[in-house]
Amino acid sequence: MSDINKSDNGNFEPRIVAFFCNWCTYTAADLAGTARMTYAPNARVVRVMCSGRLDPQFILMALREGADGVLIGGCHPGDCHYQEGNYKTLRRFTLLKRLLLDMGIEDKRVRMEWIAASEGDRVQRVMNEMTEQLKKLGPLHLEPVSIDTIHKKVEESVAQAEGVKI
Amino acid sequence: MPVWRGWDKIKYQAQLDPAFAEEVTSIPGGEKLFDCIQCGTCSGLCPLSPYMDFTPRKIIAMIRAGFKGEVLSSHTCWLCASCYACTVECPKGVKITEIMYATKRLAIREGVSPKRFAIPVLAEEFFRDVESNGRNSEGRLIMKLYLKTNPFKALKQATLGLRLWSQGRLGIRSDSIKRKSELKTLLKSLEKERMVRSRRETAHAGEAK
Amino acid sequence: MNYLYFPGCSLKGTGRAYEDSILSVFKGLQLPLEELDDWNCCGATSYMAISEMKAFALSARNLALAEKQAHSRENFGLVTPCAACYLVLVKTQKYLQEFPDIGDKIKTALKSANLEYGGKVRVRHPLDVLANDFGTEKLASFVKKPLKGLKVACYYGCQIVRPYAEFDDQHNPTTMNRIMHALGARTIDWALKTRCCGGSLTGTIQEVGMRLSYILLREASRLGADVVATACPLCQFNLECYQKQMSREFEDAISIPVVYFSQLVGFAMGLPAKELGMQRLFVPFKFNPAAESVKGGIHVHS
Amino acid sequence: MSKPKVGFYWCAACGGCEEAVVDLHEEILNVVAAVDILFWPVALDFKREDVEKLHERELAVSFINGAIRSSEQFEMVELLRKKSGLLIAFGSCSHLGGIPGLANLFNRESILANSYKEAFSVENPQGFYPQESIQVPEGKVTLPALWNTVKTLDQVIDVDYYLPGCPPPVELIKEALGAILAGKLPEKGAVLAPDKALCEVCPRKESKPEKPQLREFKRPHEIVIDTEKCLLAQGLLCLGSATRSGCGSACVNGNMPCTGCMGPTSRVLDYGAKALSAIASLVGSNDEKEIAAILSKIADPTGTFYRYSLPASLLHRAYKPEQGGK
Amino acid sequence: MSTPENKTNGTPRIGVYVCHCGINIAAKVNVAECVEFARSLPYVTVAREYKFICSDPGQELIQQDIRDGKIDRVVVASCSPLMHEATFRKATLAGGQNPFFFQMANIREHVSWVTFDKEMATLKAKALIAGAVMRVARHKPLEKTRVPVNPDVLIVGGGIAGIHAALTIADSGKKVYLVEKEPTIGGHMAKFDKTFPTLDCAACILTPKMSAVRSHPNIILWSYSEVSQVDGYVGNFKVKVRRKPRYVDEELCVGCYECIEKCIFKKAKFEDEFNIGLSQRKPIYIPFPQATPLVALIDPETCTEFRTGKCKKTCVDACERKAIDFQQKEEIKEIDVGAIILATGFKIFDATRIPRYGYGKYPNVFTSLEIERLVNASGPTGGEVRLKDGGKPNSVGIIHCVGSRDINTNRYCSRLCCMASLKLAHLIKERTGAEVYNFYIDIRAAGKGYEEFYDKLLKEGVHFIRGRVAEVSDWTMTADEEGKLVIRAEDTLIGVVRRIPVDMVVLAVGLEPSADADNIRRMFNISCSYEGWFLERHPKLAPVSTFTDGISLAGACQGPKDIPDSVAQAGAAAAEALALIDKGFVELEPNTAFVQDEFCSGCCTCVALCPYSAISFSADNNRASVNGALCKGCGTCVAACPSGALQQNLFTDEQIFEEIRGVMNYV
Repeated sequence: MSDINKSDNGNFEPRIVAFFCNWCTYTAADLAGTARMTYAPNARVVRVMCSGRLDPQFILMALREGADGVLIGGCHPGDCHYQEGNYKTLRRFTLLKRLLLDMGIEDKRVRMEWIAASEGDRVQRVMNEMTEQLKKLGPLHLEPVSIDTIHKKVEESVAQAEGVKI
Repeated sequence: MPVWRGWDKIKYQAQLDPAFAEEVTSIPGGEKLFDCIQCGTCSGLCPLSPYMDFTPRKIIAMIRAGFKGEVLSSHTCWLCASCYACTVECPKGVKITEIMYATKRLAIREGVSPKRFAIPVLAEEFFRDVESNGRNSEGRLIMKLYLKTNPFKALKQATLGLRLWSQGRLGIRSDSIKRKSELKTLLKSLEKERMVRSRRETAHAGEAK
Repeated sequence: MNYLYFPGCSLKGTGRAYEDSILSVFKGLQLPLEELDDWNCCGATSYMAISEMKAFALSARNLALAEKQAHSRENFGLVTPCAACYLVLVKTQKYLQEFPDIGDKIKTALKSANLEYGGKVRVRHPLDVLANDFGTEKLASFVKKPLKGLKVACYYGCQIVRPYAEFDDQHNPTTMNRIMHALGARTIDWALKTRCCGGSLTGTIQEVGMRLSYILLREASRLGADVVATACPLCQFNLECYQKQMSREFEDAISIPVVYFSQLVGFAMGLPAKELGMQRLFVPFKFNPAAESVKGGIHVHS
Repeated sequence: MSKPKVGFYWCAACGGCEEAVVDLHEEILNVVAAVDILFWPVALDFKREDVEKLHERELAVSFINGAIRSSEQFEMVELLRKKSGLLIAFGSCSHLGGIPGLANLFNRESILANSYKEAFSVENPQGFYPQESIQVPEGKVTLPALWNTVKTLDQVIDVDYYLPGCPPPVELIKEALGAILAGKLPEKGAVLAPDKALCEVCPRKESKPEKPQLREFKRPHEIVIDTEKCLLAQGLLCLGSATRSGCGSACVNGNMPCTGCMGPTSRVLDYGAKALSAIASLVGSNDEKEIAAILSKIADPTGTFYRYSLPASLLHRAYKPEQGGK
Repeated sequence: MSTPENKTNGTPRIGVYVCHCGINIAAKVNVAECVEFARSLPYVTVAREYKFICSDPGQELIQQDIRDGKIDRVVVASCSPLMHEATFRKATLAGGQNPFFFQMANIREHVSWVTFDKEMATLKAKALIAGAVMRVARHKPLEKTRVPVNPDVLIVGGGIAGIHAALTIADSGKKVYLVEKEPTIGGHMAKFDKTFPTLDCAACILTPKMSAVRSHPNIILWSYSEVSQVDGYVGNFKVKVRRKPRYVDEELCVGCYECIEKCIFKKAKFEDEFNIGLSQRKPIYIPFPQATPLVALIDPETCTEFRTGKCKKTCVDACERKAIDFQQKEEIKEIDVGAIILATGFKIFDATRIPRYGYGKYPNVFTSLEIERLVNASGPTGGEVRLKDGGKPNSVGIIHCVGSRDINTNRYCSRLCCMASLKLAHLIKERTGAEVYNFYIDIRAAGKGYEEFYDKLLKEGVHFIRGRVAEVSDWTMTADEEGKLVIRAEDTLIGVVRRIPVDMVVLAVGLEPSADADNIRRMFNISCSYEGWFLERHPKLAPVSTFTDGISLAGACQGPKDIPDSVAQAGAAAAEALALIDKGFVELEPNTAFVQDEFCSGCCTCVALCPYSAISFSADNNRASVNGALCKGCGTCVAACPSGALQQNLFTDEQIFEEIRGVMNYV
């Protein structure tokens, strides 16, 4: 991982994984490009045909792989290219949001936005806004799961525990 | 003026202040200055534009072009009665009334508001009255105003004043609030802030030049 | 609904009759008004011209005091009859929300004076309260002396409808008309009901300010109005008190009573003239229902 | 030829897995006949030093149940890994973290504080805390360190196979033992259970609606549960559709919804996320507020969907700043 | 289809091609650095940069690498896949590899065009490239399926655009269904008198086309009808059309007016919609003399028989052909078509939304469309421009940009009002000799012959005042203003406020999306712009296509357009439909969902989620299965499948996981 992205000093550049639906939000992002609207370069877009394809596992995977935030972009309610995919995303997202809060992932780290194909400016605004918010929140350092990488950490924690004497 | 003095009227770019527009756009409400398409809706609606030396539309154009001196010494902003007719109808969302307020404040800050022109005087008197008492008393205010600008007018207005007073509509006694110190602390705390900010602004403006 | 009352400086001075009539009418309608304790100047027009931030601070102090005084009362409004005060209070609320920078600064300033504002105050104009909370139907039931035949020019002025007010249409406000209809009066349909009266210019550049007022009176009278009803102390002052001077300036002099809308409400409710500050008027308002006005007028609707 | 040697070990777990071995009943005699149980602290008095004395890979197979939560457990499983040919995670806790894994919603400090100070039943006026080492006249005494988080077995050592379940069903244990003895094991890393979800074998599958729509969620104590009908269709949060089969449908047969102890199928990385996705997708509304209202009836989504698998989940634990996260 | 077999064996060998796109990408993204980076990624065996990869030599580069056996999968980092994915898939195929062993990284629209900082742009480009590489390594060979195209075309909307498209397609021998919601075709153009800038008569050029539609053997004209349901997909749409009852049999009626003459209402007294309320009609009526079809209809709202059931029904007796049928019912027609053209037009801006212009308050304030009817020789006044009281105006003010270029109403320029205003100014001056004042912000006369028309008006003595009108009112300041409408505006060129008294005010109202545009777009599943105009696939390169294959746009439903532009676009839409039909088949994207039987537990979670009923459950084998022809590839079911048994081609869990890992792990 590059240090440009993950430093804890003031230059912290958050990394965002953005899942955009092909028909509305991805197109809107293309439109923002055609209109040369510059915005924060922190999101990497993963295209899916419909936001309905979004398995909550993808969101967790993105966080696990080092994303500081996840952005989900879909068509406005009622405008889904596949009729109702975005509603299903909404259903999952509603429940997932509660789970994420339980797990200590702040509200603003995982965001869902309805952005229509014509709303290039909204892509720009949301990207900038989210980057700003994540800069304020700071990096999301998920602890590595496997023992190989955390062996040292375990030792530290033991040492630390020894320090906690009453 | 002799015809051949026409060259005087040329405005040289060097005489303009390119930072002026930015100064105005940075105030809350001034953001949309550059959206103006010079349609004139503001001036057409403004009940006071006929009396202004430059119409509001023209002022916007002048701010954008950097006619700082002309704008700040113009009477236009002091004639604005803040009726907001321009602001609500502007097709581009320019908050003209707020820009007028901003030019008033800049003119006072730069000390270029028209001399012996009653309105800035009224504003300053009003400001002082409120600063010290928390309220203003219209009677005292008007009296002071006339004394400062046109004492003769004060005499002319005496009949009106007397009549108001006789009908219980003019208090000369100064009215004030109870917890003046609370108000003073409140306003003082903003002054510190303002001084820091204006220093920063001056420094910034220096850089720009 | 509970109401606090923010008079502002003018209602204690030139606008005394406004205060008289508002208090009497609200009392008569069993809507108790409780004056905001230790209120200060709202920071209106002139003040705004010197320091916007301080103007916001002044307003914010009033809002903070109101919130404190209304403590534990769920649903309350700060009734603000003066148009300038109304505008500044509402503007302050909007700016505190819209510009976090300003919001933070004011918050800190309030804190330094041990004050706090949580954004819960609803600033209300008495027109709004009467037409929307109380309702014109209910108001009609309080009318004892209907203003039948009276033709009123409802003059809203600028600052209660523009640019922040939400209780009425910015382009074509109707609350005062509806109130007048509830009183049994007729209203003229005129294009100038929200055009500026000249504001404080009448005091500073009188030639200009007075002309603006004159245009309004001339049009009201051309359309056959018997009386001009206002909702702002400055409008009333400008339109009424300079009529004599106008007669010296302009050929077609006009003499027409200019009252506060609340005075007409009180009048129709049968409240004593003195309690409505009628004696404070320069151009006396007289109305005899028997002598129905038949003056011409094109755009009249009932 | 001597019989293969077998070890059993117990980490952070309730003991139910040990019971499961005993649940083999008379079959255990066959097991004993086929293997030598060399190490089984819960039943036989063996010491750590006995294990240390073994050659590398001397144990043919070790069954380890329980999650890993302390330095001692870690040392023991590391040791057993060295001494074992095959190492099998036995039961939900070692497989996915299990119920003890829910402790990952908190950190060590808050757990200790709760157990020794704050809990209603604690009487500890002097504020004694467990110490990891203490000087007594006889010398320095040490205790294992409690880790900040619960780990699954494969997060700390290499695991060859998994026997899922809370506890693993006897049938699966028998099959696994059979396969080991016969040397007919699948690819390394496999879960020794069928790879289809429980709905496949659900006795109530006939009554599952073809287009399920969930309008209301209920908890088992709130309704009289129909013994025949699909539990999900009754509004109960049955996770059978997301959970590996092989358990013999014990819960469903007992008129209780599946809670997911067998964990996900092989194609799912994060059990909770996938189960949540399936359940939430079926909410029968498109209105934002109504969706939230319906889903609000799921009292504790994290505890429900990650009941057995929080440490194995992609997020692995809660990251609340006050709990030492981030 | 000649898709080659999967020619990969073992580890993928990926070629990465980073495009400069001239300077479009190269100016912001350090291409060389990206190539270097790509080389370091797993499976990458070739990494190259090129000026324009979409060019022939660029594509050849890829094909040659495949042919040389250096690579078996392709990543192109260039523009949006919506732009060139098809191009590069073809190139991959031409090189001899399965076209779906291809993935695109969008480093132009999503990176170089939107990023300020070069270093950050390069970093983001690298991340996207890594994502594409990791993903393509997991791609599987796929095949597109071919479906035949139904050769019939549906055109919705019978204005000039719909008419022109219908005739073009019908002339080529294809069958066209033309559906119009009004009782007659002709749209707005039928209401105009003259057209700018040539001033030729609208009726003279439109009516022949209307009759051509009526008599064309290949056109089925359903007026007074609306589309009520659309299903299916490109080449195979199933459409339901609701035919509203006219209460007059269309086959029998000959448009003789006898019934109308004999209606019990001797005088016309109901608002005439066609004349925008400027005249009256009877309950049984024909909208206007050239109406097509020329068939009477009854308005049940005003007809005595419908209101009371006690009418003498004089109309029935009057009709020799017995065409009147009070029992007529609404009819639903079901049709199959291969392509659809939407030409649903616009509506004019509601001028009452700007109260200060006095529309609806002062009787002599008109909209430009009302004036179109007044100057029309067959209009309510026979072409005479009259005030409401019948008088002739001596002065007329035309206000431009009403409901356009204004954040309080519509931000966009309505594009044709300038020219329409000039035309009306000319006609009013010609008919009345009045002084005509145009109040404008800018005169937009960008069209063939338009500027010349403006010149002509200037010479004719029409006044032009540059200033947006502040208000139209009846309060007066001087004697000559008495009884007039006073227009107040700043003359911005002179810098003073002017008050100009006039007898008549014309509001050049802007265009807005038609009232039912939102329903239509939902029904046809197309997008619309912020303002509600139907969204084209690409503003420059696909201006008549939509994001839904098989549906094209014509005329002002896509944005304000004048007649020549509408007709041109209608022609383009017709060509697009014809191209599709002539090809005869469509290839469907293979991104459908599929069930892995060996893992499906028959839980049925997926079945409820499919909006197209493409998933069915069979109790026999306790499995769900996906019908590939019905599946449109949204993947909603896949995301919900609790046991991971469902997957989506091109979007498998594994592919997406890898893409996430790719974009996160390498930079």
